[in-house]
Amino acid sequence: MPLLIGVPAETIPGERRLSVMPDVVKKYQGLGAQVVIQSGSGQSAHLRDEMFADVQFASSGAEVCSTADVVLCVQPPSPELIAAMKPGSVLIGMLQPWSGAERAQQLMDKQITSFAMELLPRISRAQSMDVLSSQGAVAGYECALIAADHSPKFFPMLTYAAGTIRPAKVLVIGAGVAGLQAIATARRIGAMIEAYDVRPETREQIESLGAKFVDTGVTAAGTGGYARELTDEEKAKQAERLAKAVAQCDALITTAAIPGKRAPRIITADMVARMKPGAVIVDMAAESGGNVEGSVAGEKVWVGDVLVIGPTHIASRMPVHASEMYAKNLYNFLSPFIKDGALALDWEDEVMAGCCLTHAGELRHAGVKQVLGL
Amino acid sequence: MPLLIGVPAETIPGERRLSVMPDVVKKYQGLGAQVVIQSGSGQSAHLRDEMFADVQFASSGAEVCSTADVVLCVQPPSPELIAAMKPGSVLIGMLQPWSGAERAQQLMDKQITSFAMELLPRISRAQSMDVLSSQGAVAGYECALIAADHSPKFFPMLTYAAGTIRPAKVLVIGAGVAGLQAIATARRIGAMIEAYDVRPETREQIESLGAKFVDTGVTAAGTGGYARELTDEEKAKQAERLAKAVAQCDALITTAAIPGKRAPRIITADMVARMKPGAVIVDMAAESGGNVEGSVAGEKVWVGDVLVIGPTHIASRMPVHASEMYAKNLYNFLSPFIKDGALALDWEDEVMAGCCLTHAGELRHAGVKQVLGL
Amino acid sequence: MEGISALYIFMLAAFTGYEVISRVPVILHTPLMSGSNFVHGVVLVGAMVVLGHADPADPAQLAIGFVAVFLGAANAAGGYVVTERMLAMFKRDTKAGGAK
Amino acid sequence: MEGISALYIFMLAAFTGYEVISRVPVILHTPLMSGSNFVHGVVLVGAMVVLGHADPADPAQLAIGFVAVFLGAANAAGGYVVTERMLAMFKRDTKAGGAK
Amino acid sequence: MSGVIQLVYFAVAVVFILGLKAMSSPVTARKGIVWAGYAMIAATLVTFYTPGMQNYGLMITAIVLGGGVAWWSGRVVKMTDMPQMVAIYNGMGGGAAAAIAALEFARGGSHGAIATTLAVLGALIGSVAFSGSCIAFAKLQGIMTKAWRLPAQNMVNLGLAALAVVLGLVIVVVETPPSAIVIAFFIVALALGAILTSPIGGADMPVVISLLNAFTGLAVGLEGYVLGNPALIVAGIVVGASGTLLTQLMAKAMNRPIRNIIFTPITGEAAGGGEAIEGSMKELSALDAASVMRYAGKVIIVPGYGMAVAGAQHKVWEMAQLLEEGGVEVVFAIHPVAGRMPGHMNVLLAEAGVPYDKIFDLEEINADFPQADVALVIGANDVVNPVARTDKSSPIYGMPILNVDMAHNVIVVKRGQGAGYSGIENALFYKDNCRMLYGSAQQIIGEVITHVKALEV
Amino acid sequence: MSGVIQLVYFAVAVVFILGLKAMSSPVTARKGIVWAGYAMIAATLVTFYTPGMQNYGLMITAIVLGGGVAWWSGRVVKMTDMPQMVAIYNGMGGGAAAAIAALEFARGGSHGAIATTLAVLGALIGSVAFSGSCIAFAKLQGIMTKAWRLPAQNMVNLGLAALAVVLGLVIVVVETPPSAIVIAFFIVALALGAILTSPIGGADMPVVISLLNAFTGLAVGLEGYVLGNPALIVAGIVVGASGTLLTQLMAKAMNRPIRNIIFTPITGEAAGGGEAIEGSMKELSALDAASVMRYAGKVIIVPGYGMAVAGAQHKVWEMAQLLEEGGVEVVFAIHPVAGRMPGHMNVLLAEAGVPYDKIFDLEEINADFPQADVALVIGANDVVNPVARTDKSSPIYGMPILNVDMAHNVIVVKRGQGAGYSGIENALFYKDNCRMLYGSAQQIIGEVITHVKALEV
Ligand SMILES: NC(=O)c1ccc[n+]([C@@H]2O[C@H](COP(=O)([O-])OP(=O)(O)OC[C@H]3O[C@@H](n4cnc5c(N)ncnc54)[C@H](OP(=O)(O)O)[C@@H]3O)[C@@H](O)[C@H]2O)c1
Ligand SMILES: NC(=O)c1ccc[n+]([C@@H]2O[C@H](COP(=O)([O-])OP(=O)(O)OC[C@H]3O[C@@H](n4cnc5c(N)ncnc54)[C@H](OP(=O)(O)O)[C@@H]3O)[C@@H](O)[C@H]2O)c1
Ligand SMILES: NC(=O)c1ccc[n+]([C@@H]2O[C@H](COP(=O)([O-])OP(=O)(O)OC[C@H]3O[C@@H](n4cnc5c(N)ncnc54)[C@H](O)[C@@H]3O)[C@@H](O)[C@H]2O)c1
Ligand SMILES: NC(=O)c1ccc[n+]([C@@H]2O[C@H](COP(=O)([O-])OP(=O)(O)OC[C@H]3O[C@@H](n4cnc5c(N)ncnc54)[C@H](O)[C@@H]3O)[C@@H](O)[C@H]2O)c1
Repeated sequence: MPLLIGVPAETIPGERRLSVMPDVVKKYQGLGAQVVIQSGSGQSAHLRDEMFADVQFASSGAEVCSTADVVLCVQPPSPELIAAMKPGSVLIGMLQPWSGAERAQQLMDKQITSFAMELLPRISRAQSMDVLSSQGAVAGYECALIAADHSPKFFPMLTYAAGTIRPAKVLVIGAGVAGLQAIATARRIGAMIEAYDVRPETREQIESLGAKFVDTGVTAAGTGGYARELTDEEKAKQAERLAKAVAQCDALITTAAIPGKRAPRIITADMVARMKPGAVIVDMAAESGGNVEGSVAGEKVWVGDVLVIGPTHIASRMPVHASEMYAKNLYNFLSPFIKDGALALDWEDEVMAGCCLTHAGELRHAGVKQVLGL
Repeated sequence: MPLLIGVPAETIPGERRLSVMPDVVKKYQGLGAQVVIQSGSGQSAHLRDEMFADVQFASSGAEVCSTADVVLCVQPPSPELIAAMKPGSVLIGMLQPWSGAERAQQLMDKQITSFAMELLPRISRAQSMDVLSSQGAVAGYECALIAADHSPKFFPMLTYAAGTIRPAKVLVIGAGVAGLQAIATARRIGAMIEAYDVRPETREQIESLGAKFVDTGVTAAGTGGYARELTDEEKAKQAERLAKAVAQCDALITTAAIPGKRAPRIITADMVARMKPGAVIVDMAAESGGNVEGSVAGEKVWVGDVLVIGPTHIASRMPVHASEMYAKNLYNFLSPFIKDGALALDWEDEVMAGCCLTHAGELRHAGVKQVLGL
Repeated sequence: MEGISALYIFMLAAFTGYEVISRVPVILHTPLMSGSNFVHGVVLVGAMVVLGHADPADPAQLAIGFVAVFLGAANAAGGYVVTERMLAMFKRDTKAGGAK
Repeated sequence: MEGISALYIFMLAAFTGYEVISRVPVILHTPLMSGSNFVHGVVLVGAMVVLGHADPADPAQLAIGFVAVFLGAANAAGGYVVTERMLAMFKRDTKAGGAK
Repeated sequence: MSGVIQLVYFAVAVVFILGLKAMSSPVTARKGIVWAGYAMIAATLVTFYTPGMQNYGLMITAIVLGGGVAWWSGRVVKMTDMPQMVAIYNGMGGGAAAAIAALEFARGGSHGAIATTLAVLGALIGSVAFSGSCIAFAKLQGIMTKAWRLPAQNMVNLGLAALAVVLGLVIVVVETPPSAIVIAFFIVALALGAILTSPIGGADMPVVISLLNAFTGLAVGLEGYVLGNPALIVAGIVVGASGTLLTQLMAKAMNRPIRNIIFTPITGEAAGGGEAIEGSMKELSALDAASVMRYAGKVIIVPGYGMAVAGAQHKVWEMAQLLEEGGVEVVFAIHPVAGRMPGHMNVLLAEAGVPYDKIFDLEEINADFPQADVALVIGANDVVNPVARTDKSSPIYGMPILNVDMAHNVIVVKRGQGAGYSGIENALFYKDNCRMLYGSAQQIIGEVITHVKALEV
Repeated sequence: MSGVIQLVYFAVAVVFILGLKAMSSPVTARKGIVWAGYAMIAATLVTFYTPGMQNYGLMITAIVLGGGVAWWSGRVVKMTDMPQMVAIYNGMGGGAAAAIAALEFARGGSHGAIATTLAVLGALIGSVAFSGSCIAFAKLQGIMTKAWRLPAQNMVNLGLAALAVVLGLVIVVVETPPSAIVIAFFIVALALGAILTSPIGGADMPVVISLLNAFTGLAVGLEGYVLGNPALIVAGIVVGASGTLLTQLMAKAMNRPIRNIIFTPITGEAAGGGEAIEGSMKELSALDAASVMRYAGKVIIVPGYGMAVAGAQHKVWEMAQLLEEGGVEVVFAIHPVAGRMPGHMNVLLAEAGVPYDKIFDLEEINADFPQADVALVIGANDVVNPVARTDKSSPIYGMPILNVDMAHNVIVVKRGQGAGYSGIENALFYKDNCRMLYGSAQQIIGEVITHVKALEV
């Protein structure tokens, strides 16, 4: 019997992505696998069931999970769905490994082999599987649009019959994948961009997009492309230099996150208070604690005359392309291990091994184990 | 006693603009006029009372209107406010002349000299007073952002680690001031633009912004830069050629309006039905009847898998700069007639005379008179 | 001078003259014209030689010779001064502006 | 030939040679070298003249003269063929590519 | 001639060539004239040592007088009067060459047919250069204000030329020609030069002077042969050749085929070509535009709808950067209603990557135009039309405009005679300080770029 | 010599000059060689009519033999063997010049000191060119595989040169020098040429051949003086001068000062400069890059992070447009992870205005590289590193790369030896078909643009 790949509908409200796309399904089928999809699950990403060819449809997520050998998801499945999964089956998705002790326990109990895509080692070969990068790109683009859309001002310079409007100043904090994309997008629209990141190599990257680097003199290069947490002293110094840039900008986009940790609090209430009336803040890190004091995940709050937006499920604002990217990432991850329609995991493979969360009843990832205390 | 210019708060919900800005107030004062502002009226445009220097504050709109010699507004004031105005005083703003028989009657009855900025003759000298142009520019920019923000796809081309996303196709119908601005903005973000207008001279203008002109073979050049209405036959031909372009696009922005008339119905329900799933329509003309069948002013409706947005008060989405532009337009219109702090209207002036709606109990504008049947 | 040598010299001088200035910006047209005007002021040398060999007893010869030298000297001196003044404008700090 | 004329001819020929090729793209370096190699094949003319005037009775002279003409002719003929073949690549339809 | 003198002459010839080469690049031009100056002094000095020379007193007097007068007049003359000075000095060179031939004829002494032929040719050309230059001088100096033209101009020219040739032949053929013939020959030659030049209008004068300059060079070269002086040959012929090329280049830069200039009279509309051009649109070439801007201190670029139509924004910005690298200050001035929508120019300049701090609006920049060396108007029309300031009846009256006409030089890039949005004539284009650079903006600015680059060493 | 022959020679000289001029532009180059060819035939034919000539049989035999062999060998040889053919034909020209001098010496007949001095000089230079060219031929042809070097190379060279001068002086001074002296002189001269050339490595050969070519020209010019033939003088000296300039240009283009090439032996690291270079990075100049691309059929541009750092996107697109105007097909290939964020290159190319239909991603374009004449890599590194295909231990192993190494020519623009993001060496740079174009992308592409423009007529 060939490998059966299952795709349940996403259950978390606001999540509009899907973990497969019609052409990716075709590719799985090309490898000899079969696919079962929960009927209607693609609707939020503008995919109708009839777009998927030669696919089995299941009426519920539980039905998908109970039959599939490999379950693909975007967000972690609900406990009920995990409960429905076959023991020994495989679960792949953004499983939020750093914040789900109960979920991890359940996965171990059910002997499920789970791969959390967030844990993917950031080596060159794995870039085509890197969901953080692909979804970060979407998020950065969206955040720039959100900022432009909510700003009471034009982003670009505009000379009109009765005068000239100077371009808006946009400050981007954190120049990872998402931050760089936000810089590029806001600059395209016409704003003048300043950007800041603790990793010194980002200076060149920021400038390569035509933006200005805010030099605060604080450095926090970590390992593997991730940033390390800053000391209090460093934070103070950073804050002081940043405060000036913040006070001058018309829109502020923060994207600084540290995987597995609470997002650093970079913008204090005091800094927000000193911003121009009508300024807009988009805090991309709102979900993981927020880079901005006072930001609320999923809400737009007025702090004085400053609008603080804490968008959630940002990539879901662009479900078609976000799903396309995500589905291809998963395919690139999974496909090397499908041989003749059967699953053949290779535990020697550094990428696969690196993002394994649970296997055979064990929590495999040392870092997560430590954080979750399991 | 010097001329008193009054600024009541806007009363229509969703309207966030103001008809003066602090520096414009200063200029009026420089001409010897005094200004009275309804307290708190600038709040929606992020203006606090204390930003206006040497200004009288009134607690209500009625108070403003009952004392001012000249009342500046954005949208037409409510009947109550008009009622509060001094007989013989002057009212300037976007008075929606084509659709307000009662309002016009009230203005005549109160012997108010009213100027509807929409009626401004489009001659070179008057460009700096042209509120349709300035607010149209804001609207065009905003509509492009709305489309980008609501599209489930990237606008720009994007090559990422697992593939390439082709740029979105955006179709802009109507290449007046707003349409051109929408083209420019969407193109900046990275979309591929096609655009269409009945006036043949727009072809060059569209191409000058790097977009492609959709050639349908129908022409409707009117007088004074405005478009004329099309015959049914022409409409059919236009529709047929357009339908193809519509079916291919990812986002559609319609900006075709004919002043004083219902907006032409350019996009039929059938054309919408043939659009791609996930396509977005922004119908800027929704308020005046809609270029798109099924668009509802002020709402986002799903027509099949197509999102049809009928934004209203579009310029109010960017209240700071929209107000700045509007306030300067009004100033450029009014200031030539303020001599030594007194009002000296010059009925010889073609611009002033041209946009006068009512004066001395009469409806002065021939076109409006005919349309309203007064 | 042997005829054929002269022919070669003529030909090569023409090539040289042509090639040497083949790429000259418009702004230098006038100065360069003036400069080459100066260069043919070397006719002075020829004039000196003929005057030097004129018959001191023949006033006509002396007069023609005198005119020749006078004109040649004027060509050389005037050509130099004018060219030098034009080119002085090309010092980078002074604004040139009026090219034409 | 008069010495001073020769001097002038040398000088002007040098100028001409220098100026005539002062802007040559790298892709033409080799063909141009080859072309000028052909041009000095005109030495054949000189060789013919000396052989023509060699003493028919002196085999040494004849031998040297023969060698001179042989070499000169080879220079001219070979230089032409090679240059022509190189430059044939510059016909616009054929891909040049290998400029090195 | 002694060997040392010969060698000095040789060195002089070399330095002249190097000097001319140097003078054809703005960077080295000044060095070039100075070198040539030293060479000239050396040549003059060694000539005193020519064996068998006499008449030193007269010679020195002539040099001091001729040189002194020319030096002094060259020093005091106004910069704007330079062209006529070049003309007159050039004429003197031609005269000198003619006089040399005259003296050789007077001295008798056979040179052989070839030499005499060349002497006669040199005399003819030198004489034409002399009288022609005098006329050119008179015209430019304002002494001769009217273009003066004979009824059957071209017949007269032809007749005179034929006569000169016949007389010249007589001089060559007859062993010792009677002085009457010689004198007649010179008179005819001088008349020819004068009559050829008189009908030519002031605007074409620079080209004509350049041509006469080449003539003088040729005459000097020919007389050099007669005198057996290779330095004269080389200097003369080099000038003759380079002068001919230069004449062509100048004519091309002014868009006036040489033929048209010299034979305009034949077409019948001769008189005052120069005067007629006044008050009309004046064209300039891309090379000219490049030179003017490259040596300017400040350039203000005014983009308009035409730049948008041409999609020339990238090229324009590239040109601006090139100029800035050369030390020129370049800024952009955006008129409030340039283009066809608010912010039209902003969008395009942003697309090209022009930094915001180089972009100024009307209020910020209008006061700067009088300080600008060049205002470069690219496809803008209505927004720089001074009529808006002056003509109440104009549809654009009252619209504020960019005061480009106050810049020292105005260069307007457009494709042809097309009007702007408002459809009216533009008074700017007829102003004295305004030149038209015709072509689609994208392509013509590309050419300007090429020339700006060529102006770098 | 009769007048007609003289005039034909004169015309030949003129055509040679025009031919060389034509050959210095790609557009007219072919015409140039054809003209020169006709001129050569004309010169040869008229020479038969030189008064007082004998030995026609021998002469025609020599011409047919020499010309035939050379013609045939030139026709059949492979394109890649062209350089050595140029060398050998050039050597023959030098040999001919030397032989002319030898025959003049043999015939006795005094020419005067100057002429004899020049004859000796020509003989020396011609002999050096002859033997030097033979060595160059042997090396390039693979006959002489090892760079061959004497222990005290420079002392030997100096000694031989001094000896040649002394022997030459004897020939000049002594009325009829003994043939032993003459023979010794030639032997020493030939030896000098051989020994000077032997230590030079294969990579420097083109420059050396060019230098020897200039030598031959000079020798021919000098012998022309001896024979009183101005056509030889002019052709020889023109080639001598242009050859010298060309040698400088070539050396510059290869970044090898001439001094280093010829005197490398002195520094002690002589042998096989060429061989050592193999497998190392090879540089090329902007002019070279421009030529290669301008005459290519298809160019694929691969931008990387370096283009972003340099902000060179506008220049790159300008260059691409220029090439397209010249008929070259230009497309852009974007690697999935080029730059530092998804879509990094897209943003920049869009900013520069590159139309979307010219941009291809890895999957679309990888199959096209073998058909591309040039792959131009601009500041990309990891994404074109073939190691990713081959070396399992590499950190980038398994990443798909753009197969630029399969293009006919690869040109890599980067500033220096900087590694990419992954910090590893790039095997591409050492490939045979790869050349490095060093410089910051913005500036160096600007230079390429200038050269591409100069390549247009
Ligand atoms: N900004 C706005 O919101 C707005 C809106 C509507 C109307 N307007 C009006 O538009 C006008 C704008 O003025 P403007 O000075 O920008 O433009 P303009 O007055 O319309 O002049 C444009 C000029 O560009 C030239 N041109 C066209 N294509 C060209 C090309 N490819 N290359 C070079 N030149 C080209 C045309 O001359 P050739 O044909 O000879 O080349 C024309 O004279 C004003 O009258 C304004 O009132 C403005
Ligand atoms: N796309 C993504 O999302 C992403 C994200 C993170 C990391 N990465 C990684 O980034 C790398 C991208 O590869 P790549 O080929 O684009 O870049 P790269 O491998 O980083 O190489 C860039 C090259 O550009 C040269 N350079 C730098 N500045 C330059 C300048 N001003 N002018 C000319 N050259 C310059 C450098 O050499 P010199 O110093 O010698 O000039 C360097 O070798 C990949 O390894 C990828 O895995 C990509
Ligand atoms: N090896 C690969 O091929 C590969 C693949 C993907 C990403 N990466 C690298 O990893 C980097 C980070 O990726 P990410 O986007 O997932 O980053 P992230 O989401 O971990 O962090 C976002 C950014 O915020 C910054 N940041 C953290 N704390 C901050 C603080 N206190 N103040 C300011 N900035 C702070 C970080 O430096 C980082 O740039 C990327 O820029 C990229 O270079 C490498
Ligand atoms: N004289 C001036 O200086 C001046 C000032 C402002 C505007 N204008 C001109 O007036 C023009 C129109 O201005 P606007 O933006 O206020 O226009 P508008 O709001 O009246 O109309 C919007 C656009 O829709 C188009 N349109 C109408 N019916 C259509 C149909 N059935 N199908 C497709 N398109 C249709 C119109 O042609 C117009 O371009 C501008 O483009 C400008 O050129 C001139």
